[in-house]
Amino acid sequence: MRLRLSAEDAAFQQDMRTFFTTQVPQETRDVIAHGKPLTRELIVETMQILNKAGLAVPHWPIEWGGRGWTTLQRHIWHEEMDLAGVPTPLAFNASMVGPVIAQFGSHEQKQRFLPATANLDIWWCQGFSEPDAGSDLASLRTTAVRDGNEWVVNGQKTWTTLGQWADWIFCLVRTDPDAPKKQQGISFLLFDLTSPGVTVRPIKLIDGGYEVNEVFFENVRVPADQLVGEENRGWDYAKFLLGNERVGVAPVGATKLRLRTARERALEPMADGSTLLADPLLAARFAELENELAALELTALRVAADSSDGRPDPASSILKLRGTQLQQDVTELLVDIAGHDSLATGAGEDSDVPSWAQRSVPTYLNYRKASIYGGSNEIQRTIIASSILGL
Amino acid sequence: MRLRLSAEDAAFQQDMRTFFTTQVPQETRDVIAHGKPLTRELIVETMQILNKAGLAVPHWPIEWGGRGWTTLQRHIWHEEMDLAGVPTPLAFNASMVGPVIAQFGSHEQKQRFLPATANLDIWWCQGFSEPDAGSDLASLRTTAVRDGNEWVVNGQKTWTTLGQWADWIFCLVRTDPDAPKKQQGISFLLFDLTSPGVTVRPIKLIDGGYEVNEVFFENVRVPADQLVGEENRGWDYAKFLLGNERVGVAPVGATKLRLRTARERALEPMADGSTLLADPLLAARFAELENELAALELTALRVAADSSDGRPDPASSILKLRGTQLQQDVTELLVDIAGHDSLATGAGEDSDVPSWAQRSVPTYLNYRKASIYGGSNEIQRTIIASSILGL
Amino acid sequence: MEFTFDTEQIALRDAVRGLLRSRDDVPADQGFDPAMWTKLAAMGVLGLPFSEDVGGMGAGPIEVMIVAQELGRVLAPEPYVDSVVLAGGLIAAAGSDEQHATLLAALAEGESQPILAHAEPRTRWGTDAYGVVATSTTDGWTIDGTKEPVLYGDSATVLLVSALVGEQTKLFVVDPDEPGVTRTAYATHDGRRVARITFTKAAATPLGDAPADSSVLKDAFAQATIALCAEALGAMEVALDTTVGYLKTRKQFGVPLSKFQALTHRAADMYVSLELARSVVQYGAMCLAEGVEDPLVASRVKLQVSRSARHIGQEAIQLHGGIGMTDEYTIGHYTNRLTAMEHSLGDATFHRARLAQGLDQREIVDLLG
Amino acid sequence: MEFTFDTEQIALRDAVRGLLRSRDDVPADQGFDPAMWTKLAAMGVLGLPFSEDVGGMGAGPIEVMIVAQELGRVLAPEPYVDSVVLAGGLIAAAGSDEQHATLLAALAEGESQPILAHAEPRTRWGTDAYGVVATSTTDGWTIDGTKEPVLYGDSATVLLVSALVGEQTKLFVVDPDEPGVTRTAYATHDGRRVARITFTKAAATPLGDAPADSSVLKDAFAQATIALCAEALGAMEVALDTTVGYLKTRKQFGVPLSKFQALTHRAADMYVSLELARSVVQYGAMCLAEGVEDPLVASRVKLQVSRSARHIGQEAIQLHGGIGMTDEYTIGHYTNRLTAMEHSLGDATFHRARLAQGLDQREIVDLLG
Repeated sequence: MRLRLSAEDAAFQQDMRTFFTTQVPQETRDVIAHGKPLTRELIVETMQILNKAGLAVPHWPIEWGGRGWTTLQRHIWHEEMDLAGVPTPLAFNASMVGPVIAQFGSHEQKQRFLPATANLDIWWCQGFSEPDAGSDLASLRTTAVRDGNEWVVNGQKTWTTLGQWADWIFCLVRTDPDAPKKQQGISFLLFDLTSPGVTVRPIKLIDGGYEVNEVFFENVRVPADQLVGEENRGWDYAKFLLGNERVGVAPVGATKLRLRTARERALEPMADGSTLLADPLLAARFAELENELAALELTALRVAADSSDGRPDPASSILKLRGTQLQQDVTELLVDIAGHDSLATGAGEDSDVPSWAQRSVPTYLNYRKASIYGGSNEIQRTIIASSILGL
Repeated sequence: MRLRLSAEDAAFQQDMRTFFTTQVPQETRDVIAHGKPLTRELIVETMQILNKAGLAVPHWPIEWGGRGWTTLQRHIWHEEMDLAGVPTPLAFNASMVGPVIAQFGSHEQKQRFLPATANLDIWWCQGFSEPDAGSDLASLRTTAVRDGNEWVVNGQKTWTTLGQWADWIFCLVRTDPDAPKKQQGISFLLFDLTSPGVTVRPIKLIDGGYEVNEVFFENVRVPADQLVGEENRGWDYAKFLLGNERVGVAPVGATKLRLRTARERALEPMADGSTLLADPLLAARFAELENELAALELTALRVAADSSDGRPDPASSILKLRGTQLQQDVTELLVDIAGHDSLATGAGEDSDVPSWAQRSVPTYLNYRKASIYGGSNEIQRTIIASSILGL
Repeated sequence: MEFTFDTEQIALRDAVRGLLRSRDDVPADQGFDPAMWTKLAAMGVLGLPFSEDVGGMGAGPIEVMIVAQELGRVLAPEPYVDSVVLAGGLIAAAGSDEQHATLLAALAEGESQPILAHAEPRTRWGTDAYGVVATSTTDGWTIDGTKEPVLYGDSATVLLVSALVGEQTKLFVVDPDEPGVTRTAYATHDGRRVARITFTKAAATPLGDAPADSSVLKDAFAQATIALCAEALGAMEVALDTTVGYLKTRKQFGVPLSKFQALTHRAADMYVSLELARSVVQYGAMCLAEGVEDPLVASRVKLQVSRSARHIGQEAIQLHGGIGMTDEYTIGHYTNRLTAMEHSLGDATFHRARLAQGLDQREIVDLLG
Repeated sequence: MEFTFDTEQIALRDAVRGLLRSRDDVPADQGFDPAMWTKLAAMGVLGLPFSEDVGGMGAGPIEVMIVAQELGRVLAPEPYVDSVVLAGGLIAAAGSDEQHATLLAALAEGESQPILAHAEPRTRWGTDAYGVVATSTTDGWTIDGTKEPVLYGDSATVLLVSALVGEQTKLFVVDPDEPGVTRTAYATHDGRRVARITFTKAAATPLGDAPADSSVLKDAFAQATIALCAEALGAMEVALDTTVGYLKTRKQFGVPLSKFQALTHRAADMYVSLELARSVVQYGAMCLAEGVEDPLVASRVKLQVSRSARHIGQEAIQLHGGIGMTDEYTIGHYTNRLTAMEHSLGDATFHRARLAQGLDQREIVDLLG
């Protein structure tokens, strides 16, 4: 047992910190630090900076840009990005479709897609959920029927995050409707969103923003060489993809950054000269949250430090469950610190209401998604109960 | 809508308060106020004082000692008893077997049992739960087989509260093992615990005390005229009994008494002269609990004031669920106020550790039962979800 | 003691509920529907709490609660609590006879919309003004400073402004169309309108014959808080109903969500929260109606309602899953609005602090006396 | 950074676990098993943290954590944390060379059982003495006053006593068998023994060459707190295992309880609590081992462990239902013991207050530096 980083890892951490705080523009990092919405351009620009430095897809196979780091190093890389306010590499590219293509794709697919995916020359989105297949993903109904050298896709996906900014989609489609189990007969298909027959409809969310989309397919023709791996094995690839990530599952760095911000806000003088942090009750709430976050960070470090293989780990469910709870707790704290200033949502720059207070409720509302998307907290509890506790 | 008590009810409240605080000995009421264990003698003595004044079984039919009060009056009666620290009439007698006999018993049974039950000349206990029939009561396996003019009872009951002090038991027994549903074929039988073949074995609890018992029956012969109502209709009577109570379901008065005590404790000077209540965090916890208790009390009043019929009301489930939560919260608060003094469990009178602090953990542990017995909180949630929300 | 509505109260509830069914689109730059405001006036709802001699209905806090609850059920954006209960209540309590006659009558008729401009940035919910100052000149009073966020401040036809006179906070009446008053309006997160109002030597008249003391704010806040809590209660009722309906109809893994005990038990807990909130709201209204003199009543009500609102608002979205996050579906709007109500007129922390203060001097509350 | 045990540490864990399997009944008037104490000494466990020149093993906080965790798993009532970690730690930190040689060697061999007598009624968990006073006389020091509750105070063979010298709290060594020391022993709620110890002109010698300052208590409390938390971790592990096992086997309504999602989801939450506790305990032990200079580490550990302990202890009984309330079944004893540990060496409120203090002066903690 050893808490300290090895000399090598400590140097690695320092390198990361230096890179992220000097090579990614301050203006970009301020957007995250101040909780403002990211633009497509900023995400692309940042991922390209990272990719150029070999920091966009370190967990990929070395020949496609991977670095052969330990899980702990990847953890450090991720946390330092978060703490520095760096927009992290687009998950759809770096953590989802990239690893699937690298693992299961043909050599041609790898050459065609991986470099462009790492450099965000192609922006991918995920076509998994459907209106009647959310938590119960295997019930999906979008079909692909073979017609000569093409697949013809019909159906509808939903909750497609940032689909409005995407170039391509990786999509689960049913290719064998007669398979005995609903998990069988599903394939993993890649296609261009500008293909005829694709319609992307952004869904407005309760915070007033747009993040997710409905995507409709009407006789979309997809070349057969864009099917990844074997026909009807798509469920296995999806499971690989969903269980692939053990780093960054709990957004510790991002939540810590937000808690730091909250502390600074609570130290800003009020109109009567007092500070909110001087209230013992608020200070206690901070101390409690800080400690819960520390316990989570240590747990994430345990998971990261003690595993070198890439297999899915049910411990990820703890990180996801607890990580989103604390993420939400901190957004809630910021609303409470804002008080009635939180009503001044649209006040803008001319107002004496600080801009973080203006954004506090939309951010709070937006993060209600955290415990729903990517496997709801109910699903995580079910995984813990069954996979870990054997219940 | 009217908050104030009517002049009649206000006078009624005053009468109750006067009676309980003057006619029940101070020493008896101090036992409850100081959280000490009640004895059998105190319970009997108090119930006889109450019965003599017509205050033991006011909800019974008037000819058997009832008073024809409104539900609100019964609520007031119950709360004033609790607040005065009066041991309430034994539930097994007053709220359980008494109403069942009064409603479903033969005239002979009424004459034989009701006066003795109201006066606690017979101490009843409840024979419902079995080792494999707790929440799932209808699975009970204790049998009664007819033999001439007697029933022969075999089987085992458990969780029989205060069975070690009881004279008689009212018991659910299976009289028709071939009934198509497990709820059918059950009868409601009364018998003397001194009957040959009855063994009562007290169960030690985690607080070191004895409250519940296992009761074993081996060929216990019960005269046929001690079966209440119709054969094989026992489940209906049990449901009547369990759903009969809407007053005192949430122990508001008792919890308030305990919270008052906690406040006094938190105001007693510590060794360094400070008081714990001066800590804003503890004061906030008090204020929160006080308010939660007020909201519960108002809810109990709503249920009491707005119903005059005696039918079971799913609102009782809210009172039970929330009432036990707050009851437990206050016992927890007392342990936390006691701090390390809570370790001094057996210190006794010579110690400078106050006696309430000595008893704080056993009381806390004992009240973990509150959310389990009498329909666990999980059962209450299921009732609310199904009966009220239709889920 | 009675917790039921009488026939007239039920009729009022049904009438308001019926009226609110026929709503036009809300103009985005207004934040509420002026046509609905007029209809509410016509029904007598806007004059409900005011005495008949100033054009009101002479009804009481129970009726106000009933109306607010109905407004809350449909997330009505009309400024009932802000204009009728709070601003109207202040005028009724502290205004001069002339102000009663002019301002309240016009309010009851839907022709005037008074609004209190009190909040300032970086303050909590007390009764003090900080950066807004009133000066007595030979021509009368003038006011300087900025109020923000002022809910419905842009549509207000009359502003009641709290301002410092020396170290005291006093109340003034300002015509927002007069020179020296600049209003910048924008949207709140729940789609209503709110304004930053800057006063530069703006002409003001005292509320009352001499400017009323900030102490009148305390009672008015108490009344408005209880009405706001009634509005929140209505919203929570519908949020729970909607969630329960969703659990019954939405299928996952081939069965309705209502088969998942982990979800139904949480719905049961929401119901408990709702009923506790209902109890304290009715208690608060009855206390007002009967002149109960406990100044902490509004804090008791708001603390419980805030707890219930956060619990129900958060769980309602979670039990809906993804659909609960969408603007298209109603449930998120309920959570959004409940969040706004939580942070209006004092949040849970603010009111808990009031209740905690002095606990060493007073006994645990005894509601039945 | 590494969170795994090395081979020797695993061997230590297995050896202790094996040893603890063979337990005799605990004499009720003793509160722990002296035979087990001797066996622990023979295994070298009692001298684990002390240097080899005083008869110890020269091992570190990681090994202490491992032992404490195993003791916790079986609710071992032996005073390992109280005597070895806390009292032994104080002697090691502040004792004179002679005290090291005599007291620590005897402790390691199981022949002496030093115990700190510090708590007084109606105090919190600070480092001050209140009613116990040390007086310097021509014949040396004497002590007057009462300590209570002193865990294992009746079986202690050596008492370390905190006492006021003027306004300073200092530490002394007292032989409990000397005149002027009266011990009244009784049971704690979790079945251990605790004493009220009254000193009347009791002869005392300084801990160290001059009586050590109460500041040494701070470090010793930190070490003992982390060891106690390891003990709690072991107890929580078994409490959850037992609960999970019960859910798998116990049937209600014809199916195992594990079919009720409302229960299994709560077990999942207990697991999260357990793993958070494990993380901070290991962190705390590693901090001690590496001399990390953050004085708040023990508070971080105890706050999380207290939260987890209360959560797991309460839920464990609730998920068991009635059987969880019985003395016959083990689970209630785990909850009972966890409750005792929560209120030893500072509860959640005490440690949270330490963490909250000075938050305006320091940044949010960065564990990786």
